[in-house]
Amino acid sequence: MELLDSFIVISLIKAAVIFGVLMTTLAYLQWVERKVIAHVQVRPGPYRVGPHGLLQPLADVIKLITKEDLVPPYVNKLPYLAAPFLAITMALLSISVIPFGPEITVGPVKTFMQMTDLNIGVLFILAASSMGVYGIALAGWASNNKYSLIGGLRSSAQMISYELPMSLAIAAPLLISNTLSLRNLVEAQSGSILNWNILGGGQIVSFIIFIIAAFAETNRVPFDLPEAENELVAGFHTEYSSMKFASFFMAEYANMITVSAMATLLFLGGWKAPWSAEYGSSLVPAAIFGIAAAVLFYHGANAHRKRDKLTFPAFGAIFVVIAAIFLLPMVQGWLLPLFWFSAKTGGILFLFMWIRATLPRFRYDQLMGFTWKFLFPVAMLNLLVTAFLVAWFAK
Amino acid sequence: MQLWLIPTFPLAGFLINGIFGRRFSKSLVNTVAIGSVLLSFLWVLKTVLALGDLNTAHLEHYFTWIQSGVPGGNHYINIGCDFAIDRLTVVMLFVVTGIGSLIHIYSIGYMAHEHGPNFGGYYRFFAYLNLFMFFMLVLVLGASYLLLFVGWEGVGLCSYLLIGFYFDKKFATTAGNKAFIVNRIGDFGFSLAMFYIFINFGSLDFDKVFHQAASAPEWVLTTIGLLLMVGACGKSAQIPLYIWLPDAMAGPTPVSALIHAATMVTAGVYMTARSWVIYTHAPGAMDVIAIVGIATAFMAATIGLAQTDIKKVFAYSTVSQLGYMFVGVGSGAFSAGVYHLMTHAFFKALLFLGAGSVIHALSGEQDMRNMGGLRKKIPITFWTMCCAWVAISGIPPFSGFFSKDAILLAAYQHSPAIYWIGVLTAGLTAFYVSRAMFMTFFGAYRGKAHPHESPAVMWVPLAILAALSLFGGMLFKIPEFLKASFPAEAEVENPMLMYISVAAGLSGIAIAYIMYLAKTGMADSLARTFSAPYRLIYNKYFVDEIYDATVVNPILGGSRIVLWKGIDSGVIDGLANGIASRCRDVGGILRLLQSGSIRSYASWILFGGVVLIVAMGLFGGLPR
Amino acid sequence: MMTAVPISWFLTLSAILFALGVAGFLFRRNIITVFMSIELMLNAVNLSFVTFSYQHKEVAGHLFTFFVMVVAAAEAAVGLAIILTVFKNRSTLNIDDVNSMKN
Amino acid sequence: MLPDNLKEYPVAAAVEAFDADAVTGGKFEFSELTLEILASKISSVCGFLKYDQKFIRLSTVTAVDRFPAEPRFELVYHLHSIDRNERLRLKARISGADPVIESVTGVWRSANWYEREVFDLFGVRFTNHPDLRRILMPDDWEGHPLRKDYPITGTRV
Amino acid sequence: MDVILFLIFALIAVVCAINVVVQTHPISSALSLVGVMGSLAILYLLLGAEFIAAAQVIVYAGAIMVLFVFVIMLLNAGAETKKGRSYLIPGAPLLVVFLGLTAYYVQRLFPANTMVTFGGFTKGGPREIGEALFTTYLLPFEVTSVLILVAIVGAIVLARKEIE
Amino acid sequence: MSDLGVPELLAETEEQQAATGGRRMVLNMGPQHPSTHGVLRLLLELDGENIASCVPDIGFLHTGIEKEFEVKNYQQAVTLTDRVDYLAPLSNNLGYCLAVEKLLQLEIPPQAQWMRVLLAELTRLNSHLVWLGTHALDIGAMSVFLYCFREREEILKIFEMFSGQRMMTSYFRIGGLALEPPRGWQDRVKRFLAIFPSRIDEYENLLTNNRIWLGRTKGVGFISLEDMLDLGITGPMLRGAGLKIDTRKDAPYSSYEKFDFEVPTQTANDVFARYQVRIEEMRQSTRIITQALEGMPAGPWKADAPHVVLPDREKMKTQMEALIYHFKIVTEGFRVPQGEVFQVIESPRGELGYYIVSEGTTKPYRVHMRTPSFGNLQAVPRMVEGTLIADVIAAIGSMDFVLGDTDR
Repeated sequence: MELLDSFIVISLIKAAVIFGVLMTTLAYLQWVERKVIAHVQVRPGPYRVGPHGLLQPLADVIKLITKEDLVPPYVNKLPYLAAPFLAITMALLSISVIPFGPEITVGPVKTFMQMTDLNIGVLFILAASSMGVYGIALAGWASNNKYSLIGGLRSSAQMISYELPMSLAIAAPLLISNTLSLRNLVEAQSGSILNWNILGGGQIVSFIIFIIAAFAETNRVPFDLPEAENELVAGFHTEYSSMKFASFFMAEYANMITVSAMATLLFLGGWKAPWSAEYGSSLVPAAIFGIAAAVLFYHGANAHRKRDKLTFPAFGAIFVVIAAIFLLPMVQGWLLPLFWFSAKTGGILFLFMWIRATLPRFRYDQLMGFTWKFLFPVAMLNLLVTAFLVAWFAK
Repeated sequence: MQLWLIPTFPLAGFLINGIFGRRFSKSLVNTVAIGSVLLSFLWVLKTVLALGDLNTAHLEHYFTWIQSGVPGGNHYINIGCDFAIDRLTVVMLFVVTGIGSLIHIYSIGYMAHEHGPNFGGYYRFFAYLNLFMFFMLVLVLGASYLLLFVGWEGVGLCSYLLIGFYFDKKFATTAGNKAFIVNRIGDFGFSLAMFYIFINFGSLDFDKVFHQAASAPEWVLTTIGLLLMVGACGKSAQIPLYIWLPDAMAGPTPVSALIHAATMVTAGVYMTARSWVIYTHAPGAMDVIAIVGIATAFMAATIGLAQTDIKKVFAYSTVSQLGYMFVGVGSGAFSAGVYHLMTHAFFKALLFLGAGSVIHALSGEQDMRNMGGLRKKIPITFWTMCCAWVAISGIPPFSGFFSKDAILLAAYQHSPAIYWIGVLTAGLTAFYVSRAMFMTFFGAYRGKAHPHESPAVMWVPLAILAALSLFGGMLFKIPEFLKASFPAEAEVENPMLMYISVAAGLSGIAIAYIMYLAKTGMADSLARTFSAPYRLIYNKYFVDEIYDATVVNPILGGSRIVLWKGIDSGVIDGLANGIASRCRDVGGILRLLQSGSIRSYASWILFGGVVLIVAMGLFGGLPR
Repeated sequence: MMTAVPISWFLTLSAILFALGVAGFLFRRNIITVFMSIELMLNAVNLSFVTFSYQHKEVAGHLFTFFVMVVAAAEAAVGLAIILTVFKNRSTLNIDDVNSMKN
Repeated sequence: MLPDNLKEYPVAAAVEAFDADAVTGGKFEFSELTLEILASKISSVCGFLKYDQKFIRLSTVTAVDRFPAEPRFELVYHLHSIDRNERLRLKARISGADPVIESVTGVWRSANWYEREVFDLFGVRFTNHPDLRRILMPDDWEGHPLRKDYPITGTRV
Repeated sequence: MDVILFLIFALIAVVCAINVVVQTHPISSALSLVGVMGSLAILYLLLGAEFIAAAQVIVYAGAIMVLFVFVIMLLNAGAETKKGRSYLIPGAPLLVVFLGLTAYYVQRLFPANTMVTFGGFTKGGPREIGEALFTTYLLPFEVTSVLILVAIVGAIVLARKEIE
Repeated sequence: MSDLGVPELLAETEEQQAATGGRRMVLNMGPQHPSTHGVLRLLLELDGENIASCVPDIGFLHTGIEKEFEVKNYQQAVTLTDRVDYLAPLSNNLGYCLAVEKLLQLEIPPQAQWMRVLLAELTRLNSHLVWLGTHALDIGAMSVFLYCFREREEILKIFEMFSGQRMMTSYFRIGGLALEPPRGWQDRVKRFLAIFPSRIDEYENLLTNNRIWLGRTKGVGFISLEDMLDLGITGPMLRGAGLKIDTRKDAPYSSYEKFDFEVPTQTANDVFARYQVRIEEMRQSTRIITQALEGMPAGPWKADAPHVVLPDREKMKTQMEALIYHFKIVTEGFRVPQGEVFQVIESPRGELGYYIVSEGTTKPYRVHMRTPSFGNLQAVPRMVEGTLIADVIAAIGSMDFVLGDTDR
């Protein structure tokens, strides 16, 4: 019973930590996206609330919470209310099996940096994401609004269609690593960057297919048809406001994080450093923060604005401390994997934002044609070739 | 040793070209097609070098193909996908892949202007050729009759496809159908033979069958041998099933060279040679083969005398030479038959390709009466064809001489009568080939088109084949090489017979020279003098017409009157209609149950389910 | 405290679900609902398969379940296409209105 | 009756030749040609001008209210010939008591909205118009704003 | 623990299944059916059928039912009308008899001593299923794939806009 | 403008509904919709995502400008023209002024004419930039929108420098310009010209070869040239259909004949062709502006017509005569001789015509504006019926209408 207790306690602690971090990340991901897109479009982006708009997410949260929670007449109440809940639940559910790092020891406890390690983790994520479509479809239908309905229809067709190439793309690295557990998947890729599935496994094609399908699954540009504001006003969430709207919003970003983490785990070696520590990969984060600190100090010394004289060196000092922490051997064991995991996931998230700032939107028929006529056959072929090669080398 | 790679290369080529060829450029199609065949050839080379002397067969098992029954049981079938390689196979492999490669290369030039119907002709042609190579290699490599049969049917299919390559032309599709249907008759015999083999020996694997064959009763082996021969006759165009081969010339010339001269048609010879254990224990079957062979050889040679279409001449020549091979295997000289198979592949492929080159040069003209004097205009073609000419005429020391001599020698041992007909046929062969050469290359040009020499991709294969025709017989002494495969053969020497056959060949050439070059009017006057025999052979002994009158029309008429009008309409339809109307009456009553509503059906089903459970509870084994 | 479930409970549950599926089939008029009742029956049967699989410690039952799923997917695709066509031609989803088999 | 000074313009002459009764006047000012057409003949003249004289485009249709003079409304058509790079103005006068004129939508489909606008703002009715509804003002609006007797300040909605 | 889990999810399944039958609007029925499937997936896990549980959610709940919901939304189907005859009179008694008989025989055939415990059967993972599928059941597997292909073609033909 | 209900035109009979399987759905796109660029309302009848029929509904921005003209004197009325097409105000100024000047038979000095050309072309750039940005935004490319507005900002700053106003400049007046061109304007324009061509390349980099952009625009919004002419479409849309028609070339005004520029055309007659035409028009406008800047003649910037044009401030204070003219013009306006004119110019959207009837008073008797947006918009149903919802967005985006210009 003691074991059980400690298991439950540890799980609860982990859940709390992950939930807290995740919610903050979701909020700040929004800020980052606005900043990234703004800079792509040569404008400053959020700037007023806090330094560089850093408190903007907080303001948004307060705004969304305190907004009037409007339920239009004529909606189908139960599904209308259930839809956002469903969407956010399914989005958050899959995060519970995603590992962020290796096994670590915190005080007397040894535990995994993961909520729970399912040996069918990949299937679990697929299952959770396949349920996510209900949230959107129901929202579209229950709103009793034509734009919403079209958005809901579009999204259900789109998500079913893109799930196929996505699953096929996922299957290829699974074949190589010969496991369905995400943790083992990462372990199978340990070593250097050459052991990652994307390079060592030759899965660059699946990676690209996965990313494309992931864009579609998360309804992001150029596949954001269900919420294409220029055609469908706001698609399935036209009639939602306040926290219900925020739920959809958070679900979208949570899904983004999930698929980015999935891509990292499946193809990019998870929390493994791109080269081994003996060649100095453990120094990289410290170096990055160190350089950032140096730049800040320099600009602080040659400040254009008065307040920069203070703020830049202050942030520089913080960075120096962070760099120093990364050099501490006692925390390196869990901090470094976390760094690499976040770096890779962040890179893919940046890709999401970059694409959003750059590409126009597909048309509905083109979108369906793209997956059925191009993506699906290619994914199929890739899987076949991979299976063949795996069988060949296994012999 | 990865034997499976040998046929897989052409298969891959076929798939790539067949699926994507429409979007490929011609050069890409070429690369895929020829590359795959060349790879196959190289792999054969590598395999042979790696396998050493091959005195015993090397067998590879890949997977179980068909399995039925209980192991050890009465009707247990276990047919594997096995490939085997022995010396006989090696010869065939080299012939198929080597000549196949050359003809592929040649086809680039020959088909260069080809669009084919619907502009898909080019890639389609090469895809078919590759598919043919695949099946031919399966045929050769297969280690059981069934696998051989797969290849056998496959090449038949490709032959059909390629004969009907210009499918927008009626005669091409008709010729394709003819080839296919006539071959069915042979395949029927082959199938029966396989059933019979299986019943008697319980297996179709060569080694198992041959192992048991020695101890089998003779009449069984004779039956098997004769049935196999029917199959071989179909494929190798022997009397009475040869009629499809001349028509098969409707396909593009490289096809004629590859399939209908060098490789596919020799499959029957190969199969017979492969089954030598059976035949050596069934002398009666061998006799029949020898007689069929010599009859075919002679008859085809006579028909060849009077043909004017250059490809037809060579087509009948092929039939005739195949007859020779049959004489060889029928006389117990299997190695001689295979020997002739190989040399024939060299010079007949060369003759066809040369003819193709001539046709190409004359922009499609095939009638020899519209040729002549091409010696100066297309010298390379001329000189290469000369090599084939001397080879087929049996002039020593060129390739045809050796193999033909070996056959005739064996025939003499077997029966002198066959020998003498064979010699006469050799003379006729020399005559008609010479005639073709003279009419084509000598004298004055009689045509309208402007001849032009073929490109290098066409004449380089010709040159290689020419070299092989000249020296192939000396270089590759097949009988010695195959000694291990056919231990039962006796060795004979008889220089006298050799001189006679050489003399026959030379005299054939001489007569042709006189008739077609020295005294040009003589041929026509002879034809007029002997108009009845001439008409007979000019019209190919009216064989097609006889078949029409005796077989085709009675079947058609009988089917129409008896089967269709009588049985089908009267008895069967009447029966069916009667039953149907009774059913309707009964159904009328039952229809009351059919409300047309799905849910009522479901209620009935549920009712039935409940009744079933109750019944099982009362009378079945369910516990109370 | 009982920690294990009698296997018959699973089978009984399966029977109940199956009966409910039949009930849906019989008592509902909307083609789509009827169709969904069929799916419910299939699910009930699947549960029995998996239970039997557990009882015999054999994986075969899982495979049957798997095949049922695949067939259900195919059936759903074709069935829904038929429903679409029916609706297009008759603009009704009432199963009793679709009775051209009658007469 | 075409004024004599306009005879030298081929278009004017052609219209005169097509239907002498249709032309009731005309002028040439600011290098712009104006022909006055009998209201009842407007459609046929327009058809002639489009198909025979290559005035393929109808640039605009509008009206001028000459209140209180009578005939009160002048319908103004601006035609454009791309081939000849030439423009032409047609005018037709109709009375204020019963402002009806035949629609030219049969000739140029583009006349549809222009005539609806004239109907909306002037109250001129067009016969044979496929869809004569108000276009700019709300459907239940009373009065026609561009008439001279409509107050400039409008009415309170 | 297992009993509690079983009871909870069996209850959910039954309630949802009843809901499937009694709801008049198809979309409510569909959602209830999803609920049944979800709880069945949990029960599968209890029975050691990991792969089937995942497939249940992915294929059944995630694909087939989405298709249903999609079609319902596409047709904008409303609540059903009370038209045509009711099958309550022949159906309901039959059903009760059916259910009673089945339950009775199940109880008789499977005495209470065969128990299910979580972890009592561990061969239901993807690896085992895959091995069985690609060896013993290869032929049925291939046949089903052909069936799927046929279904795809059929669905496309049926759903085409204009049928010439 | 109709009530927001479904007009009878769409209310089909029972049989028709049954024939389509009752699957048709009426979608009210607008008047408040992100992609209708203001207050256009499209009634779409949908079969799935296909447009079965489309009925545009306008009038939501009707302000009665034509009526207002009749109570303003001629010079005052210039300010009204700004408000018609708020994306190309100077084009409207120009059309109106040219019409009145034609009635007055006023000779405009060369500098004013060239300055008008320069500013009119800047207006064209301004308008096309807004079009490109919003059009790209409709199709989902959001960055282009902001890039375009960055350049538009420069143009607006130039306008502000000239007139003190960013949008409603009213800078062209009857008889010339409102104010003397400011000092240093050349540098400003030069700076703009230096960067602008590379910016056009930048837009093209983002769009022209983008597969998605091509997929969304190629073959979309097709309407045959015959239909276009019949439905009264003008401007870049006609040029996208291969017809080389441009009033600046066909009937040059304000000395356009002295400028060297091409009239770009495309033949594909789809959204992409219109895009290409407008992009090329931007380059050509840049060319014209460069020529105007380099060849700007010296001399007066308003006509020598004391009874029409206000005198200089300085003169007014020193010369009695000027003071009297000033007084008369300001209090009463100037009289315009009786007559009627129809002045056509090439606005960024197409043919812009001012029909002015004068009765010899100081106020116009009737002003009618033949606005391009109104003419073009009639073709919307023809263009979108049978396509997809997303194509409607692309198609109406390619028309580049302004609702102020439509409803007046």
